[in-house]
Amino acid sequence: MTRFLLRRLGGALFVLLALSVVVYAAFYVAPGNVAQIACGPRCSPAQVAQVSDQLRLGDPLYVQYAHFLQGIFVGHDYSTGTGILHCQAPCLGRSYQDDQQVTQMILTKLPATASLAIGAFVLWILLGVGTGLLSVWRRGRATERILTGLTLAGMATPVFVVGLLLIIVFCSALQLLPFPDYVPLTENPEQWAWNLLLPWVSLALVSAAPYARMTRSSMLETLAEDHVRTFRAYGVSERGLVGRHALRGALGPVIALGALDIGSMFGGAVLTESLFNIPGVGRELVDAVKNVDLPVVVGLVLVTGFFVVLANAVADILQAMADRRVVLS
Amino acid sequence: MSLVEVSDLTISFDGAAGARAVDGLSFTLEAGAALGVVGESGSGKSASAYALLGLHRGTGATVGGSIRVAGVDVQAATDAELRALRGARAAMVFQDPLSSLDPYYAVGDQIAEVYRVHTRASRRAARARAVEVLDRVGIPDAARRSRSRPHEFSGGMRQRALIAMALACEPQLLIADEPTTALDVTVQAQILDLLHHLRHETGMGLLLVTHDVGVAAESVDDVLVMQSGREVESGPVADVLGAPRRPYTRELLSAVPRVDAKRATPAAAPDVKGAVPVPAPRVAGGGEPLLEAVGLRREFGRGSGRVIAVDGVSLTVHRGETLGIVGESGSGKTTLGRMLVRLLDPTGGSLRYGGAEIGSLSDKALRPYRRELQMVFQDPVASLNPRRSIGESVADPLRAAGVLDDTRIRSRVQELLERVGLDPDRYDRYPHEFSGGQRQRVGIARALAAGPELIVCDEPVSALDVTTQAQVTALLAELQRELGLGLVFIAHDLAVVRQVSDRVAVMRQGRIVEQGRVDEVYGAPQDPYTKQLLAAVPALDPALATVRRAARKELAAA
Amino acid sequence: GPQDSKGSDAGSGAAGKPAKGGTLTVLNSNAQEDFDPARLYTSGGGNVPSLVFRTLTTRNRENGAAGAKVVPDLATDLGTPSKNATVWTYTLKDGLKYEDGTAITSADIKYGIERSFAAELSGGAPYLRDWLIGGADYQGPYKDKKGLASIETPDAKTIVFHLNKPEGEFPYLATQTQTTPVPKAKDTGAKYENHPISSGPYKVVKNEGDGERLVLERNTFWSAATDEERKAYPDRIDVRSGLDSAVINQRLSASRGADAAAVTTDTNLGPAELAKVTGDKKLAARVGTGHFGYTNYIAFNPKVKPFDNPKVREAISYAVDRSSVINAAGGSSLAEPATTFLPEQASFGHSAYDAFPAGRTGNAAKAKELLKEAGYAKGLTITLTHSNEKNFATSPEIATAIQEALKKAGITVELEGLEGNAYSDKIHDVKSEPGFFLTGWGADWPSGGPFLAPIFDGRQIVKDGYNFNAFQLDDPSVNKEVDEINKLTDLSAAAKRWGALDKKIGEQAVTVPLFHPVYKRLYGEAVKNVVISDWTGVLDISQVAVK
Amino acid sequence: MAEALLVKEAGVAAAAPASGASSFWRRLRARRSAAVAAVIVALLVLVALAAPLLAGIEGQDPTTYHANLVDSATGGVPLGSFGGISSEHWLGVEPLTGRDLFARVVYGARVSLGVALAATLLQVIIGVVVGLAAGLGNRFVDQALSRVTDIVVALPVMVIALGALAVVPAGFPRPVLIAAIVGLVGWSGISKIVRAQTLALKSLDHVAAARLSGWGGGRIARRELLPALAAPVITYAVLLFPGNIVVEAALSFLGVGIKPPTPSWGQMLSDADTWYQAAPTYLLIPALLIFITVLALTVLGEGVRNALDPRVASRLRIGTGRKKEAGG
Ligand SMILES: Nc1ncnc2c1ncn2[C@@H]1O[C@H](COP(=O)(O)OP(=O)(O)OP(=O)(O)O)[C@@H](O)[C@H]1O
Ligand SMILES: Nc1ncnc2c1ncn2[C@@H]1O[C@H](COP(=O)(O)OP(=O)(O)OP(=O)(O)O)[C@@H](O)[C@H]1O
Ligand SMILES: [Mg+2]
Ligand SMILES: [Mg+2]
Repeated sequence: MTRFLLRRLGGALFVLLALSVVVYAAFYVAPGNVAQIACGPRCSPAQVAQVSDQLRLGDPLYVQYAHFLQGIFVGHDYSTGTGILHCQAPCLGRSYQDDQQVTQMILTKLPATASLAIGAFVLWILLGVGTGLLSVWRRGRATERILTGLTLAGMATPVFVVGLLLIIVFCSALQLLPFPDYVPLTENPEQWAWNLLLPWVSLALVSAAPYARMTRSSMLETLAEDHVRTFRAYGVSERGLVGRHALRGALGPVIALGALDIGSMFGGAVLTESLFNIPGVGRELVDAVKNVDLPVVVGLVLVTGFFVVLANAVADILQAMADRRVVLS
Repeated sequence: MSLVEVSDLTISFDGAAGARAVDGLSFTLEAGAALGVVGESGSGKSASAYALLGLHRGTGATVGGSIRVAGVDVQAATDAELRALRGARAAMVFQDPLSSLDPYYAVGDQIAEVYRVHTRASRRAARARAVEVLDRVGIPDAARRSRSRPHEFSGGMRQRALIAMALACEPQLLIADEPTTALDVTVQAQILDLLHHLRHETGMGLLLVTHDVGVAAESVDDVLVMQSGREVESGPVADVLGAPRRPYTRELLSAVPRVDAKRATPAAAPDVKGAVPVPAPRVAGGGEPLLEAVGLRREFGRGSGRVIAVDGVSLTVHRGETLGIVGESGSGKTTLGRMLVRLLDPTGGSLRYGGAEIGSLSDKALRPYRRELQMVFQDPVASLNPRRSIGESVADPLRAAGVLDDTRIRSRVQELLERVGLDPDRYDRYPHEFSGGQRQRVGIARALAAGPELIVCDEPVSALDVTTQAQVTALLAELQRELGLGLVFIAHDLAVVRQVSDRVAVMRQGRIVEQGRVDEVYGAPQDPYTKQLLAAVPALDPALATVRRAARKELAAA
Repeated sequence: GPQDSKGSDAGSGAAGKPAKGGTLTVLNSNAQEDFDPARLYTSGGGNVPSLVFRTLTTRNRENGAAGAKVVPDLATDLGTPSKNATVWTYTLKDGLKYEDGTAITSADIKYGIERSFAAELSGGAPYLRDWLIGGADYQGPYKDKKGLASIETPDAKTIVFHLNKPEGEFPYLATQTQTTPVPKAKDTGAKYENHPISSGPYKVVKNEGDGERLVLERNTFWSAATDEERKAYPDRIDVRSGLDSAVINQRLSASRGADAAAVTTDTNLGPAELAKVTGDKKLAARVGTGHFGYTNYIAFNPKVKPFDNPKVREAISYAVDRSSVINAAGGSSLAEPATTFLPEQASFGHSAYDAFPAGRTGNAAKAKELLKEAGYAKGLTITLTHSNEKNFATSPEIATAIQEALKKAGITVELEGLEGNAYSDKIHDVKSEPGFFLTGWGADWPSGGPFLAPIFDGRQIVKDGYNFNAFQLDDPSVNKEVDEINKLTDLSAAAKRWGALDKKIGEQAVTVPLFHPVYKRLYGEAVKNVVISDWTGVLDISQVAVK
Repeated sequence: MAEALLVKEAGVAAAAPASGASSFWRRLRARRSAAVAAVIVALLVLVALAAPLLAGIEGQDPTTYHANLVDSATGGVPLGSFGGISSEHWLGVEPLTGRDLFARVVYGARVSLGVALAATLLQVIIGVVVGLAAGLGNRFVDQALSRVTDIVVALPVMVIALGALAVVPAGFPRPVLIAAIVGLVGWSGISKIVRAQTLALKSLDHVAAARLSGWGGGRIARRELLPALAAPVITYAVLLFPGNIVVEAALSFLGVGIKPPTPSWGQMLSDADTWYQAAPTYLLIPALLIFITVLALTVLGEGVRNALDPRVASRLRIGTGRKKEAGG
């Protein structure tokens, strides 16, 4: 276990470094005159040059990258004009566009994204697995067909359509819920949940289908296995067979897929975040990409990468715990 | 009223029109009595047993006739009535102990779950009951082991756990479907003794389904012989086995290998194509050495989870010779076999083949040797790709060799199929369309297609009924004689090994405890473990079985 | 036309006299990421900053055309020009205070302007740099402690600007937030925007998420007596941004709870939403309509063939189908056809003309004729560059509308759609500038000068930076006329001449004006005193009351 | 939906012997629902191929503006009921522009189906290759590939798309570019599934037998592993497909999408998002088409997956344990 964790940690460092290199490379080929964007469209060439100097954009790529690495391990000093500001290690740099430290920025954006991701994840797993379970339990009946159709419909509808419809129905027409507006958990847990309800539901509706289908197919496989026959022969009811024995077997693939999804969810669900006004990582990332704001992009991608690795490692541990035959490697 | 009354039972799987798997079967079983159902593979034994609990319901199988079990009309009962019967009044022990338990839950929890279905006991009480029955079937340290999951149990323990589950609700009827097929003789003997003991202690009725006549002889009062879904003969076990009236029964009995019989003839089964005469007696170790293993070793896992599966094994296989390997489940037989053909990398020791050291060659470097070292796998189901026709599978080594063109390959494969006793026209059929014995022959044909020098046969007959077993062993012997192959024959059945081997090695916990010429080892075993193994072999004679059982009891008590 | 801006719905809102008190909620898409007066671009820095920052002069907060006038703010008047309008002198009003009660001095205004030259605080309009003597080389007070000599503060109330050329429109420039006083002692450089010191009626009490959530409360040291423009009815302004535009419009139309007292300062009704709103009388009454001086047009680059040929440019001008362009831009309620480069408002000096009358749906016959003359009788294939941003201005719908119209005239248009940055970099660099592309221009203040000069003045061609004179027109007569008009301090006289200049340039077919956008915005039920000037075209939140 | 049918029919199908390919088709045809789905998919493909013909029959084309068919004053709502459905415009017209929706839909099928198909194929190919290599390779290869998968999961599509935009020459065909981008960033799910399955499969004896035959790794992967991987891969690929249709639309937002005026379903859908109230048919039509495509593919996928497995034909359906057969 310790060995496994250590190796995963090493793997994570590799992933993060590789990610930052890829983003640096993509950044340098992508269009967008950074200094001009930072300075404003009507800045004079002289001013643009000054801004470029200040952002050290003139240095060769590898120098900039080394500078970035140095920031992570040692920190950086920045001029704010009136004084010098120290950005402490691990310093992911400072936004090109305004004077925010990336580390700080990420820390403020992360809770919102985490709230959205985790809540939606729980809900869509419940919805997906529940639907899969129900369709297996009622297999061959109308219920199964209806459920299959519904999950596919969810999958075929873009999240912004689902989200907007939910807002119109629940906030405008029925007035059952407030218009979503992010409230931090630490501020007011009840409001937090209340405001996140619709985004959670929207994401769950569009993301549940793969889980439903996977749950269903692995449950059907499990139901064909011999041990299910054992319990049937001992008078265990159909509900018990499906809910206890078949379901447990379906967890493996659900965990694997779930790890993939929750990890990338930490990269932010852009459309959902902007539709429901959740000040999260995704929206920030889109803005940063649009503004060619490299430090912010790298910072956010690294955070995502970290969570992807983390989620996968947790999934591996969970799978090994759920199925002792699986050995961590 | 009897405990079980079955009359005119018919079962067909392909709709009412299809061929009947079971056809007009009738029998009764009284409380406290034991009925053995024997017959070749596919004769409808399991299908009949399932029908007693209504397990065909919802599968599309058609079940006809009347079935009464413990007062319940199984055919007419509602789903709820059936659930009340299952487990509580009539319990079933399934054939394969590994796949019959849920891998995800602790054994104790699974037993407790079944108990709670029928008794509404509290969780706690149910757990206590689970520990109690596990203890009863002889699981040591039952309270602790009840928290283990099935894969942490050995095969014998799993089988006992299944029996414990059956006992949890104190059923009036126990249906045991091939409860010992996968087990080595010592564990088999333990289980049969346990069933015998329980029957006498609780007055439970026992329906024992098996293809092993020896097992039936040991454990039941009456026996029913089946063939192709019909009854061939039935009656008290001593009568049927002692003086069989029907030719089929006689044939069945004659095919049973005897551990006390010297290796004289390869049990020439009458229906083997081109049945062979007695092979010329050979001097063991007379041929030139083909494969030589010295201090072969294999470990799995690391740290605390480390298992030493094979621990310093040295052996030699000569050209034209059969080396038998016996040993209990988990003793490292398969691991050793796989290392001999280099499907596994040895962790230590050396392996010489025809003068070359092949123990540490890379996959690429091994390729020239691949076709000369072949293996027939233990599980005929898993060893054939279900998605490819059997002809294609057999053709693989020929194609890999790349010498023959497509038509020549096809005709060569058909030749091989014929050689192993299969209809060559079934080239394009898929594995699931073959019976277990036939699949095993396909595996042999594939091994032969490669033109090997040595074949490792890993339990090639343990899943087969005696008649098929005899066919397969005869076939191997014949091929060996003709082609001068070296054979390694792995089995847990001592009688079969004796029948086919020139020399035998007895394995235990990764080591070879005894090795020598067959007659010497069987006639005068040196190692106590070998002695124990030989004592556990079931006898065909019920009277002898009783004596032996008593002897084993004494041995255990001592 | 201009008369529309005096439309019946402007100046409406909920019934009853406006009163002090309550909280005004502002629902916006974009966060107030820049909240430093040095970095803001538009006059007063836009709606919200104008509540916090007072400037030397400001816009007249009235409906329609009257709102396009410039009026004094911190200064007592619009400034006293020297004879040739190269020196401008301002005197501050009495009793001006910051939010901490300290007095506002002319030195603070000078310091505020100087800061805007620092590279750390870039983003403002280029005029101070271009006009002030020494402005081009000045690097801001952090690097250059001596300060900018061309700004003098002989005493705490007086500030004098020395310009390198006559600029009659200096009072307009003085509306920009660079003339907001910044106390040097409180300057924290790049961090100043987190809490800029207020000189206006409200001060910042909360600024979270880089301007995403702002709360403004009354600045008790602000005196209404010194400020005729800002009404400051609500006690509190709550700005929530980062919202999806569809959600903003949903919230405003539902007008539930706090949203009843809500407005938006940056989100228009889209065409789909407009369709719904028009069908509902109650909602329609809560729509404010405004006209901001803006023109969407097709730009030509004569360095690329065949756009060097005036006949080709004229043919295209004739072929354009303005009605389908307007439909693509959201329909006749959201866009008005443009045949002049200057917006149709008197303050810009607009004089109506249509140099290449194409009718409503284009004149394909005339276009073909011209093409024949140009030697393209068999038709012609050209590439139209546009952006992919969904903005109903330079977006694909407009481009395809033009593509369709030109097809009728035998011109095959291939589209080159670019992502925002790529588009912007490409069209603004003289080295990469395409021959034929969609773009637009808006007024920095409602006058012809900043509308025409950057686009058509040959001396404003930028070779190694962002260039806006797409045609790279360097016509001495045009340049001379620009200089002449700039000398005028009589703004209405200047306006007339800007209009004439526009017509003169328009006849050369250097652009094809397409349309002027119209702003339609919803506001909440409780919102009173809605004022929409032609300067900004949007509801002025300094006038709004919610009680 | 129709899988219930599939499962049901599995037990009924005849088990006559036949050679590989022909028995596959026989098994596929034996399932009515799969056959219906196949017909629908074929129809969709046909519609895409015959787009000019179909639009021609209607007498419209996908790019012509009809300013007279929309109400300019109210934001460009189509005139007439149901989004302007009429004998000339079978599905009505697009708001704002008045372009014919039927023509746009049939032309849109080309892009959407083509790009999504190509992207899905690419995802499947990369995913399977990486997954197989990780599953079959030694610990080092496995670790390296698993980490690469992590990197791909964490890569923002936007950054990659923008990078691609800069590197790829302007003349490069857009559908290929889109399919490439989507394919290159979206294979991680498949590779994970394939790796897990490969690890399980490679311990099976028939793979060992193939090694003894003297085959190399590539051949073993192709013959012994790939067929068994088909089931999970097909299931997952069908799930990826609709996502890819929508991603194509999202990429056009970055300028990497299909160039207008060429329509695509995904773009129609994302353009239509605000029109749900003013012109509901505009939103419904592409949404419905995507849904039908997904449904048909799902059912067909299930059919293919079962037909690929010769055992299903004769394997009995999993019991329900119930006395009464489920109706319908
Ligand atoms: N689910 C099924 N579908 C189709 N045929 C079946 C099924 N189960 C059993 N059969 C067929 O019914 C016959 C009887 O099978 P059964 O399992 O009862 O045999 P058995 O006597 O128990 O054999 P074994 O010793 O191999 O267990 C066989 O021919 C078998 O092929
Ligand atoms: N891949 C593996 N990983 C870990 N342990 C293994 C592995 N394969 C075998 N073992 C262990 O090695 C030991 C020997 O196993 P092996 O399969 O060789 O036994 P066997 O003698 O063939 O038993 P059986 O009669 O049940 O087939 C067992 O304890 C088993 O658990
Ligand atoms: Mg059986
Ligand atoms: Mg073994």
